[in-house]
Amino acid sequence: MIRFEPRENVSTRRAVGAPVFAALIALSLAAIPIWAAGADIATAYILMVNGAMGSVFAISELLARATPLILTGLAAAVAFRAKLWNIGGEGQLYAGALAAVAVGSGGFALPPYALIPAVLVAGALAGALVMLVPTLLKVKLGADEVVTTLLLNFVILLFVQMMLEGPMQDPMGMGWPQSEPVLEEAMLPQLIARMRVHAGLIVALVAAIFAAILMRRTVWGFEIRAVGANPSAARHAGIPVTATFVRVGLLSGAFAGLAGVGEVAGLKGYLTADLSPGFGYAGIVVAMLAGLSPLGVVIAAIFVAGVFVGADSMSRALGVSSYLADLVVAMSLLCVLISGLFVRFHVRIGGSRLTD
Amino acid sequence: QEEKLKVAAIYTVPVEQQWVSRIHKALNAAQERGDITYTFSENVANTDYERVMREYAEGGMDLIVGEAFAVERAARNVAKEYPDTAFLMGSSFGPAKPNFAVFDNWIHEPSYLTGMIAGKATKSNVIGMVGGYAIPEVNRLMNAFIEGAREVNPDVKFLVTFINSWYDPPKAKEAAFAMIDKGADILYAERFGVSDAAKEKGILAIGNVIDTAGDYPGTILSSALWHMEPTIDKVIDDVASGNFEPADYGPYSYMAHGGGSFVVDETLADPEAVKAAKEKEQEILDGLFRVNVNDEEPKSTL
Amino acid sequence: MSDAPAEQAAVLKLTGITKRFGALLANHAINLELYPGEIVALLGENGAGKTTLMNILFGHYVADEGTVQIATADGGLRPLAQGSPQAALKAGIGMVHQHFTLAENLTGIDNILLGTRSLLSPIASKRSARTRLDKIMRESGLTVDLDTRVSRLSVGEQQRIEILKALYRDARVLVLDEPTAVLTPQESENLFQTLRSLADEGLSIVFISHKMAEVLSASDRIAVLRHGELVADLPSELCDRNMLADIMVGRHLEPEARSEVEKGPALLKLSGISTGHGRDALHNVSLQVHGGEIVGLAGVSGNGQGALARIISGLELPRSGSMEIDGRRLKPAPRAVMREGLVRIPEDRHRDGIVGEMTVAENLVIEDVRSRAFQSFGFLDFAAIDKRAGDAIDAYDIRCPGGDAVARLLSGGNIQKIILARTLDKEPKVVLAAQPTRGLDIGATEDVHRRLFEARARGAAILLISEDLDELFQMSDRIAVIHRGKVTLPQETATLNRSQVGLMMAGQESEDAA
Amino acid sequence: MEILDILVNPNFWAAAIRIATPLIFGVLGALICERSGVLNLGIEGIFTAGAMAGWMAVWLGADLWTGVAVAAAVGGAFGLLHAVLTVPFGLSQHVSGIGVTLFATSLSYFAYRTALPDVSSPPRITPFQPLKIEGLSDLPFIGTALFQQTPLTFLALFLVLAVAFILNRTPLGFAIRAVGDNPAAVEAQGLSVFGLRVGAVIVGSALMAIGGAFLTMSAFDAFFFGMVNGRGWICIALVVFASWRPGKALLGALLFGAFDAFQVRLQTEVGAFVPGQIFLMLPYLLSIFALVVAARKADYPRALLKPYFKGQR
Ligand SMILES: Nc1ncnc2c1ncn2[C@@H]1O[C@H](COP(=O)(O)OP(=O)(O)OP(=O)(O)O)[C@@H](O)[C@H]1O
Ligand SMILES: Nc1ncnc2c1ncn2[C@@H]1O[C@H](COP(=O)(O)OP(=O)(O)OP(=O)(O)O)[C@@H](O)[C@H]1O
Ligand SMILES: [Mg+2]
Ligand SMILES: [Mg+2]
Repeated sequence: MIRFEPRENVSTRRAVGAPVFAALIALSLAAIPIWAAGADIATAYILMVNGAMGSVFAISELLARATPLILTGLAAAVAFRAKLWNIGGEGQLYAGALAAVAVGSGGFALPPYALIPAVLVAGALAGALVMLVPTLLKVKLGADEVVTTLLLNFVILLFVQMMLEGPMQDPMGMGWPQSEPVLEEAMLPQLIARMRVHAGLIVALVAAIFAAILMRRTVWGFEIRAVGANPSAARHAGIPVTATFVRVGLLSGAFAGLAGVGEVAGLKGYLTADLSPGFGYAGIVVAMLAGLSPLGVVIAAIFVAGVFVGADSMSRALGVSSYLADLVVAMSLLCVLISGLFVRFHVRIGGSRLTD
Repeated sequence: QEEKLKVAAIYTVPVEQQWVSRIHKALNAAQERGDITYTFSENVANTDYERVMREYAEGGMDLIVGEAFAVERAARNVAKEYPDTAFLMGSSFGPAKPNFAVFDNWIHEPSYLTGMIAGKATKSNVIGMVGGYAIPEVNRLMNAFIEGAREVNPDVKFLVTFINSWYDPPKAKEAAFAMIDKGADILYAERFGVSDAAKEKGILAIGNVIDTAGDYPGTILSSALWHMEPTIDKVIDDVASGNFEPADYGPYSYMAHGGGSFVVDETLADPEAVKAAKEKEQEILDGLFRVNVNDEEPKSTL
Repeated sequence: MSDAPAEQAAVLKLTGITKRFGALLANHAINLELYPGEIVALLGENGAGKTTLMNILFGHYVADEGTVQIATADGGLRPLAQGSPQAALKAGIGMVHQHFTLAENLTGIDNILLGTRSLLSPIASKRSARTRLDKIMRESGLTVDLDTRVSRLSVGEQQRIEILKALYRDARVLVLDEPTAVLTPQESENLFQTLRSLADEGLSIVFISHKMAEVLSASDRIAVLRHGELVADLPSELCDRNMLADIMVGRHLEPEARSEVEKGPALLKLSGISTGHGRDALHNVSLQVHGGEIVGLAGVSGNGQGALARIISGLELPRSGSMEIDGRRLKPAPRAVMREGLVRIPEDRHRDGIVGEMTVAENLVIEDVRSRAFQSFGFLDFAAIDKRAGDAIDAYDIRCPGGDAVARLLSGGNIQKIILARTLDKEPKVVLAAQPTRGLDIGATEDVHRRLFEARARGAAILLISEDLDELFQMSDRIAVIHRGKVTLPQETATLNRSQVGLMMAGQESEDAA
Repeated sequence: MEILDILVNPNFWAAAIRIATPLIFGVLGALICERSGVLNLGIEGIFTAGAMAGWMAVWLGADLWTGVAVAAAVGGAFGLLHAVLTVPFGLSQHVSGIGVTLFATSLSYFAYRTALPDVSSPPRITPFQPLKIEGLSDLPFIGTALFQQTPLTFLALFLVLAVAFILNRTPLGFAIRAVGDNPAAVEAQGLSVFGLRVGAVIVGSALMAIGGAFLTMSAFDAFFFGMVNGRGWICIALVVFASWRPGKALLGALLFGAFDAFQVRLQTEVGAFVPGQIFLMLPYLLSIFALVVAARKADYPRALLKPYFKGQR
């Protein structure tokens, strides 16, 4: 019989070591599909490392992909801290992207220097407002936000499609369901010439630091943690529970909205309905990998992005099905999540301890 | 003898998707002939498209084939940065210097001919058309089909639905069923799934881009086929001989170049109609008849 | 060890039970025997290891050392497989947990039948089971509507379902963990009568309690645990209150005596408050509490105390009526009433009192994080928070590894001390103390009482909501009774006696008393 | 007027039932999981895996019902993974579920492409055919709407009754409901929380996978990438819409199917005078509305999302 006993004190060595170990195990498990696809395993790993960080280009790609993951990861991390289960990062991301395009494609007459801030604010605001709905439904009417946020993803995606085939369709787009392009002046600048990593990364890192300080050092963070751990006691202690949920919801939505801004105004230049390959959902896993710590989110996002970009590049170089990349990412996530258990619990088999 | 040409293709959908399958097939054929080495990435998300392009370009590919439709700007930017690589991209826009050539599935001519067959074949005078998105590539084929059908049968009416997806066969099938309910007895199968509905309900369908007659015996009345081989072979030839120009390779999809063809199941079609269509086909090949290019979104007329 | 009749064979025998949680020795080499037809009370401070021992017996925990043996049909003993509630149930051990283990979305009978039939049986006819249960209910006097969903049953009824669960499975040994913590005096009395009649039928019963009076009156034998060790195992008639307290705590305790305090102005004033409906309603409640006095509010739980506490705490707006603190009407919000000098000791300290996942220090400042003392410009002042924690831990003798220990790991008594520290240290004008000693051992209880008297001496107005008549009579200057949402006029404690109050709690005389 | 025409057309209802069928499987599966206290967001991936595995088995030569069994087994395996992660390990159910979805989806795609690297058009199988029942199929309205469906649809409808019966009438059903409400109650009665939850998640996941198999073996005859297209997530919503009751779940799935069928037909009828997306949004918005209304009184499984550790409170 297997039993788990919670650990009271977790050493840093264990807290850091276990996920690293798990990541290694996951990567070695990737050998199975590589082998199944008939590729040479050693070459595959070399190519994978190269693809993730073997060149400036690779690193730029890694960071470009990590950027939205950091932001959606933060969106999940701050919300989950308050036990506000925001599964709607994907929809909020699209809302942010839609707003960014609306503002950034010249819809409003703004001076050039105001365009980038306006695009960022619009995207953050749109994401925040989208998250406000389920938050209010939860605090005012008791509707479970897991379901409402999940459902809103589809509503928003359909809305985006509707806009892209209707009022926001690019008149020059030959009927393709895509938006007008974001003006050059509204685009987030590239960080390295001719590379894709863009100023959205700075936004993401600033957001992570902001979230870290907010959570650990401020009254609002204190209140968020209290509400998350025990809303009833928090209410009794005079903490404004509803306001705290609303604050967290807005913040979480804003982070996800910024992720959308980065994707349209940093990378693509215009909006299509397939802007995000599930960054919103991946953000949830990133947040959990990070143990809901904002700075951990940065590391987890870089890890996930690295695995994907590396495996993707490797699959291309070897001519293996490119679905391998998603598979390796999924396996890594599961392994790292499981490793979290060995951090939090003693595992006993029968009467004896498996780990100490 | 110098090394084989290195060709990579980047597809935003799986290679089974009919449009892309034509490119895939032509490139595979070229590889089997020994002209090129061919690698590809399928189902590449738009977010990743640029990276994949760069990776192939960095990897020393001589020619990169793909679809720029949803990533027009990024694709053109990347191409500019790798002037030594030739790019041949599906696009609704024109070519660009120094190395960005374009192509498209210009099979409006055979579509017109299939319209002539369908117009004669319908008894209810209702034809259902299920498309992916109302984009020029789709619209012009549908419009050509409609014109062809009207030429032989002025009374024919059309039902048009776009499923707003490139790849959702069950949904296309449902849309087709809905049209059958409304009295359509011929279905224009722009997407996968439509012919399945036709087969299930025992009516006829018009094929598009690929020949699916073998999969739906007795169902596919006529098809407008697309062949990428003339385009691909031409561009490979141009690149290999150093004559590559950023040109519009679209015309290589015309019937005159063998890029488009018209097939009809004569056991199903009215001999009169077949005869008329074959005559029209000859006129097209002889340059005596030009099928209109109309990119407007077609609408239901019932 | 015990002087139970030696010729009678034990039905259950625990030998050398030791259980560690990490470094903590929760049970240490405990030997205990149980004989047919006897009622044993298990006594001990919070955290002494009582629940742990019973959980081992029932298979929730596995002991690190020691054995559990159960009588066989031929009178011998056989070892009981540990870590398996199923084995315990099969051997005839039934347990009523302190926190009930009922599925609230099922009816009583479905809860009782849970696990008694094969999960693969295609259909669940209840006819024979019902006949048997009717018989059990008749014989034991534990009547309850079996076809009502458990969520609609009162706490007392739910407990009866719990006991019926054990009896239906032909339990030979019945364990009850703090069964009276949630019961009214009347309900407790009924429970013990039932238990006695069951024991007379041959059932062996172990119950855990902190209430000295019932331990002494209801048990045949008393076992006392201290820091995980069995320190006494005596027939009840040889015990008395003081002696048990000494054994339990290991030192002598003197009950707090009430001093004379001059009565001040009315600091808490409720006029004509009505709200809610059903069990949790209030009807035209008016009440005044003066500075320097404790008004006890007696009543069976569920007669509107919850609504009253919520309204006073500012968590809920009454339908009509008003509340004043020191002559000022307030916006109904926890923060607003706190600012006016009202503090609360909530009834359910785990749910409403502390945030278990946060540290002791954080819990100590949670009501005041927004005050200048602990923050500036929205940023927390960690130095001030740590200092506050250190001071409070010393002043209130909060037993914990330190201010950064997670609050959830503290015992009930120490959790209550955190709440006392953060509320009473503010020198409040009004204290609302709801069931402040429920589930606490006598040591911790004395502590709470002493702190409340200190607040009273400083001139605070204290409203003490309690079901414990002993506590009410010991603490209160005046006592009011709440029944079905109506509150009687408080009367001087000296003019009242227990049976009078008990009857009023049950609803009698409440009309003419009002 | 056209609207009425659509609604009285039996073919419309046939379409609604056909579209609803995979959802019925999925929503029943999700309902069983949630009744035992485990949210299974792996559903989207399990749908995909079921669609792939069932189809692949038939394509490799198995008969159709074996294909369904293979799909169920594969779904059960992913269910086991989710159950192990969330029940004894107590991992966050959202995260594990999303992890399982990522894993099952990518594994299915990778396996499909690795097994069939060179296809240029999707390989097809002979799918389930409509079950024509002598007499019944010729009935006026009902005959068209109901009795031209494939056997899997009837299996789905039968399962609604079976699940409702099991949950409400049998000891097993009581145990599952109890473990979703208060696992301690189940443990105290000598039943295994672990066994019940793991079992429920496996069975529920198997049903989800059959829903996926319906797509490739009945609604269509080939496997496609992106084929599931959010149908799994819809089921999660429908469970809430149904307040965790099988009968209402059927209703919800049919409603959803009807909206979808309606949307397609309306577009054909009168052209896209309203963007089709509006109709596609409606079921989601309706579910949210139902949730808001239901939230007040629904007796949803109280232990949902809460891991249970033996001996820990
Ligand atoms: N699951 C557990 N993990 C770690 N420690 C535990 C666990 N259960 C109990 N303990 C520890 O064991 C000790 C004994 O706890 P137990 O619950 O048996 O006390 P108790 O006598 O029942 O107290 P109370 O009167 O408060 O109910 C406590 O100090 C507690 O910290
Ligand atoms: N799972 C656990 N892990 C650690 N300590 C535990 C656990 N369960 C109980 N304890 C500890 O066991 C002791 C007694 O637990 P218990 O909950 O019975 O306390 P209590 O004082 O009786 O509170 P209550 O009045 O709520 O019953 C406390 O120290 C508590 O913190
Ligand atoms: Mg206890
Ligand atoms: Mg206790």
